[in-house]
Amino acid sequence: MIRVQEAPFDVCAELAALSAGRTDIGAVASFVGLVRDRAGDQAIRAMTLEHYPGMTERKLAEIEAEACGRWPLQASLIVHRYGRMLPGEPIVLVATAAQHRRAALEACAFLIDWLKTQAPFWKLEESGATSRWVEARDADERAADRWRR
Amino acid sequence: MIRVQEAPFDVCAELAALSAGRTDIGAVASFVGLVRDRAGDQAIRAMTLEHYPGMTERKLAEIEAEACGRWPLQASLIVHRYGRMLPGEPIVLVATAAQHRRAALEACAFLIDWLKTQAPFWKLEESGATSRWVEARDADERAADRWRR
Amino acid sequence: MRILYFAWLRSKTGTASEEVAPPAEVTTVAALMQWLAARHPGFAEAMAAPGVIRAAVNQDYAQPEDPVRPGDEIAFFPPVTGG
Amino acid sequence: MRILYFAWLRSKTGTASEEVAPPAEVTTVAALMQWLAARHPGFAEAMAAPGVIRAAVNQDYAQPEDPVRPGDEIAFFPPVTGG
Repeated sequence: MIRVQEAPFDVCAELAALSAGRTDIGAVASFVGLVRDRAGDQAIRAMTLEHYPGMTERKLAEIEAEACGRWPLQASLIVHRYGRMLPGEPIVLVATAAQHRRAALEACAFLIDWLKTQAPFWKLEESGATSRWVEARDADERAADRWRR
Repeated sequence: MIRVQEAPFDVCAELAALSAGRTDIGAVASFVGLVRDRAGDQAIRAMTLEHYPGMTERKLAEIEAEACGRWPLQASLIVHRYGRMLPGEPIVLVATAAQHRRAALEACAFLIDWLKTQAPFWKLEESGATSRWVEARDADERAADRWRR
Repeated sequence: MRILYFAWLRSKTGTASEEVAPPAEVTTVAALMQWLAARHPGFAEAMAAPGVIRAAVNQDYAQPEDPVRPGDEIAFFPPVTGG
Repeated sequence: MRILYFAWLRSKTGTASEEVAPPAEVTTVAALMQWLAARHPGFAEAMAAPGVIRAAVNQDYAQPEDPVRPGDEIAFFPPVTGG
């Protein structure tokens, strides 16, 4: 399942729903990305995520389908926020459930690595009185390269 | 932090506590291992985890310290249960927090892979009227080998 | 053709979206970018740094040689930074 | 010396723990295992399959050649299956 929303989400509730009432799941892996109060030597006051409505949902659905094709997942979830967020708030949650841990762990890492370079989001950081668009990191490209076929 | 306990634990509460009140964390990765209702073609009624009190705590603390030495973690947690559990109940939770996702994801996978071959726990599966000690899996040894230095 | 601009590219063009009708010989993403550069000096400036502008045609990533047609939704944006 | 047995090895020996005082020449894990095998036919049986019994001396994993001393806590168990 994928969801793109402006409202904050509750990591607890999302994870609980993933495996609620099921006894066939052996492993749940999850990743949460949060707004940090610093970027390098800059104090960050807030972060605004812009996205491309329509294409975002499409890409996230593709990314999730790709993970389900590569690993035997019993459930998966991507929740990504857009809009303005404060330090400490979750931006994105990805979670995977499988019978065994390898599939859950690898698919979880894949989802967030792939999403980082494929989903059309752009971060604007507010630092003091100025705002700055975050630059893409080479490290993100390299992380995604690990999963290319 | 590590904890070994017989009582069930609340994944939500544990994860929330890991990053509560902090705004310096950028990434939280977690893994939960649960009791499955099947093993191969056997229906599983319950699972009992035996452990070696004293050595268990010692090994988990060593494993956590090893992860903190390898990755720049801001927080980490291992909670492992012993005693009798039913399908659907969590057995183990590992969670890691870091500024960036690579450290959190890798350390989380390391913790569970390493724990599987290093922490003195033994699983007894109840299936129908019989109980059976679970055999160690080669796949677990291979997963741990990835992290050997 | 509907053109969308995202993130700092939007400030370069001064608009988030526009309806355009380029001449018939504009049949690829690359040709469209050249044509848009003539309309928006800021877009031309951004194009000067190679590989900085990414494109999507009808919400799928597109390469310079990919075709564009009347009625398409074409988006331009910097490398993505979500997650 | 305090000896502990875990998981199915406990059913083989019929006890979870015992205090033993082996002769002075029993100075290694391997020698102790041989000595215990003579006391517990089930332990001897488990030893027949190589690599099945793991040992810990004072709560640290130990190899057959590692020393054992009076007062040590020595545990024997099958490969671990937690997590």
